[in-house]
Amino acid sequence: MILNGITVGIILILIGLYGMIAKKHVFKIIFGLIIISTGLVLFFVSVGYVDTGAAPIVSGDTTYVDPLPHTLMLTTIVVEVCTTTLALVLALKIYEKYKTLDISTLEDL
Amino acid sequence: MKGIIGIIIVLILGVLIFSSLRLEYGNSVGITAEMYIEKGVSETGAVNLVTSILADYRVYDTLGETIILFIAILGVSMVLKGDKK
Amino acid sequence: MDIIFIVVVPLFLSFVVSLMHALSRYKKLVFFENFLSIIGLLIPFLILMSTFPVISSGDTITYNVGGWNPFLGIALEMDSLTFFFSFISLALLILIMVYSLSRSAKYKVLYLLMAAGVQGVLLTRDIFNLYVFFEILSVSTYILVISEKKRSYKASFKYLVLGSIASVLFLFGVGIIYETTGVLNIDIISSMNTPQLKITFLLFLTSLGIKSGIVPLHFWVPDAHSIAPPPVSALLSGLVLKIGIYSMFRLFYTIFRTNFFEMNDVLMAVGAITIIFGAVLALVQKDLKRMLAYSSINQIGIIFLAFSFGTELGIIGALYMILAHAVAKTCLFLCSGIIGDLTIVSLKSKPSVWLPFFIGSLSLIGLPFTCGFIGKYFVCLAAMETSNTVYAGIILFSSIISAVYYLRASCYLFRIPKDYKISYLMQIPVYISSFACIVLGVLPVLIMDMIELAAKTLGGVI
Amino acid sequence: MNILFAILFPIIGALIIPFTKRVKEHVSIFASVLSFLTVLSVYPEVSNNQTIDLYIHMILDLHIFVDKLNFIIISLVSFFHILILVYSIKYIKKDHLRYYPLLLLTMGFTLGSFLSGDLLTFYIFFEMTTLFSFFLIMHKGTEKARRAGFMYLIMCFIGGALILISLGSVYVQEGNFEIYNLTNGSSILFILGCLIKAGAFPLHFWLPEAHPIAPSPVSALLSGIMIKIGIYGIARFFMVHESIDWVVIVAIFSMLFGVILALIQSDIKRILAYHSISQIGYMLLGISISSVGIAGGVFHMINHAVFKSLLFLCMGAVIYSTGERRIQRLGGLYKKMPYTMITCIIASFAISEIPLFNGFVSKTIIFDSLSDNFLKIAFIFTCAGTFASFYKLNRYVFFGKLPDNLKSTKEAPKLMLFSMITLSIICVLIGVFPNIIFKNLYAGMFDFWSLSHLLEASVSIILGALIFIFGKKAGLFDMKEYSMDKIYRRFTASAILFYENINKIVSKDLNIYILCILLFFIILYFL
Repeated sequence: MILNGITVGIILILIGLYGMIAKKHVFKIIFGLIIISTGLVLFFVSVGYVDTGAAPIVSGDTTYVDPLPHTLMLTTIVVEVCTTTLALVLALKIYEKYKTLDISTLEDL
Repeated sequence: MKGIIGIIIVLILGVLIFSSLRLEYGNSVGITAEMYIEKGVSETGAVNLVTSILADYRVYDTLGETIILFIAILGVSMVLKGDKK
Repeated sequence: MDIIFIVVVPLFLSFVVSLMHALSRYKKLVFFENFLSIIGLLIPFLILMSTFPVISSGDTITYNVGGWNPFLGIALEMDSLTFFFSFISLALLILIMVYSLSRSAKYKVLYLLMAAGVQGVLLTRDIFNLYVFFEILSVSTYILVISEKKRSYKASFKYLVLGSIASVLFLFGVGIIYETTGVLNIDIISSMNTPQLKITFLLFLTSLGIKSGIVPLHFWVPDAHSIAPPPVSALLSGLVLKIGIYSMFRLFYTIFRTNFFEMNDVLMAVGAITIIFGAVLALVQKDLKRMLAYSSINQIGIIFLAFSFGTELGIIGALYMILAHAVAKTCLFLCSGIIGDLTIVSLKSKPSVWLPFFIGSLSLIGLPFTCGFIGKYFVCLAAMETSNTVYAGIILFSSIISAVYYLRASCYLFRIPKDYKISYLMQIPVYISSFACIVLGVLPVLIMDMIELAAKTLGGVI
Repeated sequence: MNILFAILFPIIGALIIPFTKRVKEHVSIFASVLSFLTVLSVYPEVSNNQTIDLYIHMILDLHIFVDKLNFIIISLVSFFHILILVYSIKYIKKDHLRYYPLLLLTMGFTLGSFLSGDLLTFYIFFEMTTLFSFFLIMHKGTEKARRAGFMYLIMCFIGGALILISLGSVYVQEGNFEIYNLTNGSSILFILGCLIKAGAFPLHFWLPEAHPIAPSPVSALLSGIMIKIGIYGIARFFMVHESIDWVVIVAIFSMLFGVILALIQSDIKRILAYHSISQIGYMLLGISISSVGIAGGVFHMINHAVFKSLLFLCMGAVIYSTGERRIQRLGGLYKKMPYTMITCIIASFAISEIPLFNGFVSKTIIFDSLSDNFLKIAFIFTCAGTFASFYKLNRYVFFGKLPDNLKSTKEAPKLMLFSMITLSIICVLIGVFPNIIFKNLYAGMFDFWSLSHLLEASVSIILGALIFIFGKKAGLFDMKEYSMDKIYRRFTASAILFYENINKIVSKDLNIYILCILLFFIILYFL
């Protein structure tokens, strides 16, 4: 199966990057960032995936998926939320000061 | 214009990443994970390994995470309200 | 005391300061706020100094958080490289904190958190933890960059977006490393001796390159430096850029050793481009702080070049350059804060600032008897030792250009002896840093042992 | 006493001056006198061919070294600084807080560069002299002064960079900084660096801009002493190396080029500046030929320091009293400024090789060591040109008709005259008793007053007179001022345009930045 979690994650990252290159609106750039982070989370979680692995709650003698990426992603999600919030707040402030969110009209951004 | 360039760049990047990474999906877990599964319950007492890692093995990361949250809150208040003395 | 307190003390005191600020509705507690902010940096400094005997004998101090095995938990380690960086960063943080005591409580809280982030990055030996502390550092600087100016929001936003891209690339690299090795501890990965994929190396290079302002990735540097409040600019240039370089030292000489030495030539070329670009653009700038920012890019180029030679002499040069640049640039940015927000051509100054400004510029030009010269000299020697004399020429050429722009600025500063009232708290750090420029230039012996030890730790190729 | 204090006293003096009130001149003169005495105090040690070596251990070890040769030089250098400080008391009217510390720092570092015992020390002091003399050149603070200053700074720093590269390659190969370890490639860089500092022909163009624009005492220092640092470096090089042909060619070109351009100048200080280039040619010629030649070259270097400083001080006195610096607007000053005239004529005699003045003795040594006929002809021709141009200078400044606006001119102040007269006495003294100095430079004896030398001198004087008469007829002396300034200005203008465009290209939007980051990634992947 080619379309597994890892590939989809990487494709999401690429889509996010495309958005950041091609889109001129500040919000769309922020969305690009969010998509990248989502792809990254997916990528990470898939890295720890094991076929037929159960959730890492020890309850018998079966195979489990790797618990570490899950934990790391919890941290990453919080970090991502924080940066997104800050980015949005800054966008708000930029809009307040310049009355536009188009980076081609916002000089030097 | 930017769209076309963007697509080209992203496609090149995709080819690069996919051609150089040979990531195997769904295979066995790494060394660290095996150790966690082996020792996790006995060492920390938590059945849920994610919990045991989050709140015990790598609690330092979690501390960092909460601090970032704190910084973000502080930052939002600073940006929105202004930096009053 | 354990080395983890270097990180924890500023964290804890930042919370205390914010609590006191919350209480200040009832009673003004500014003195205690100031006191705690200084103490929050002084205690880590003392703890750091208490490890000096162990470090100077060539040993390292390891601390496993929670007592877990480094495979499972997070390991902190203090070796001579960390000590060197930690020493510079704490000293600078204290100096700049003294300079900015008159600022608001929120600023101090963020400042302390950022200090904790810096120390966390320096101490940790876990790649994911490195990411987390990098985020603490970056997120707090994104906010610190904001000043009263309208443009600061744009600068901060730009910094935030580019910084987030850097973090994402970093994390992607961490993911690939974890996929291939299954471990997150740097020392364990490097002891496994598996050469990493080129793409992983490039992910880390790009990410850390953005953080440290190497040329095609430098875009946030001039804006953030020139618009931030002067103490924050000093921090950005003196410290935050260097933390990127530190992580390169940490990762490229261990995990990515093979990749790094394969790509040596390319990295040198990148460094050379950075040098020339920074120097040329600094020459054009009319705004003093923008000029200083481009000069930082120039200096980072020299450091990056020196460090990509990969020889021991190169590392010594790079470390000395880092020290010199941190001290001198801090001095200049703090001076620019005192001078005020003026373009170069209309600088009005007080006699009390031109001398430190002048000394700082001499150091950045790399003239003898200042610490910049020692760095430049070692870097040039390293270039010639690896028979890359062209790069030595480029460095010297850039130092001539920087002589032109710095002395042009100093010439304007030489005149107009006008007296203003500046608080001593702002003047003292300026004088101390400029004094340090000269002391480290005349007596490099003071710090040379530590630098040589650090260079040995990394183990450059001879 | 420790020779290091010769360097340290002026520097300490410079550090004290900002804290003093209204006695800045006294402190600086006191510091320079102390430094001079320190230099003299080592004479017993060096007098019997011993050398003093002093190592200062930092990470970069400094090596201070005194032998007979540089003892002579540094004693004169420190003495000149005293005279120039005395002269400055009246001449410099404002910005004392800046002028005196800078002059003292320049003094200290100049002494250091003459005292240096290896390449690294030489380089370190070389750079420091450049830096501080740069500020002295810009003392007036006009736009023109600033341009000249930056031209000087850039050129001398390029010279310093060349020296640094050459010493680095010595260090990488040999592990020390000794001058005899310079190999072929690195010695070219070293000599080029020194030539830039000395202002020899193809690299001279900063000199006629920078020297005249500085205040006259500073011009005297720059022409008299500062450019000699380069010559000193080359002299030390040739003492331990074979001679190099292209240096002789450079020397000949500087001699002829300098003198021809000096002939057509009309600014009195520019004339002197071009003569510095030509005289540098003599020194190079002497140094690069033989061991007697080296002694002659170094001797000439000392003599040139004396008479060129004296000339600059005289012209400084003229400018001080009249405020004019074009020869067309001067004239007939012999009645108004007799002492200045006498000293100036003595200096002119010295520079144009009249027997019994110090220029003659050193030039004869150089002339005597020449073997090639072509070189001899060029030498005589240059002497003739020198004579002609100084004939012209004195003729236009001190004789002829006194312009109306200069009727109220007064003689220069006594303190200034003191320095000038002292220097002219030295001129005559060395001219009459050359062995005072020459015996310290060269072990053998030399016959200064042989018939052939006198003949050579008289030939060049007659030729010089002919050149003057011919030149005056042909109207050579009224030509417009030749200057590099315009080219430099045009260059800077185009550079600024280029930079502005760069600035435009650099600032773009966020999409482009991210694109750049990804491109960096991709390009590096394929490299």
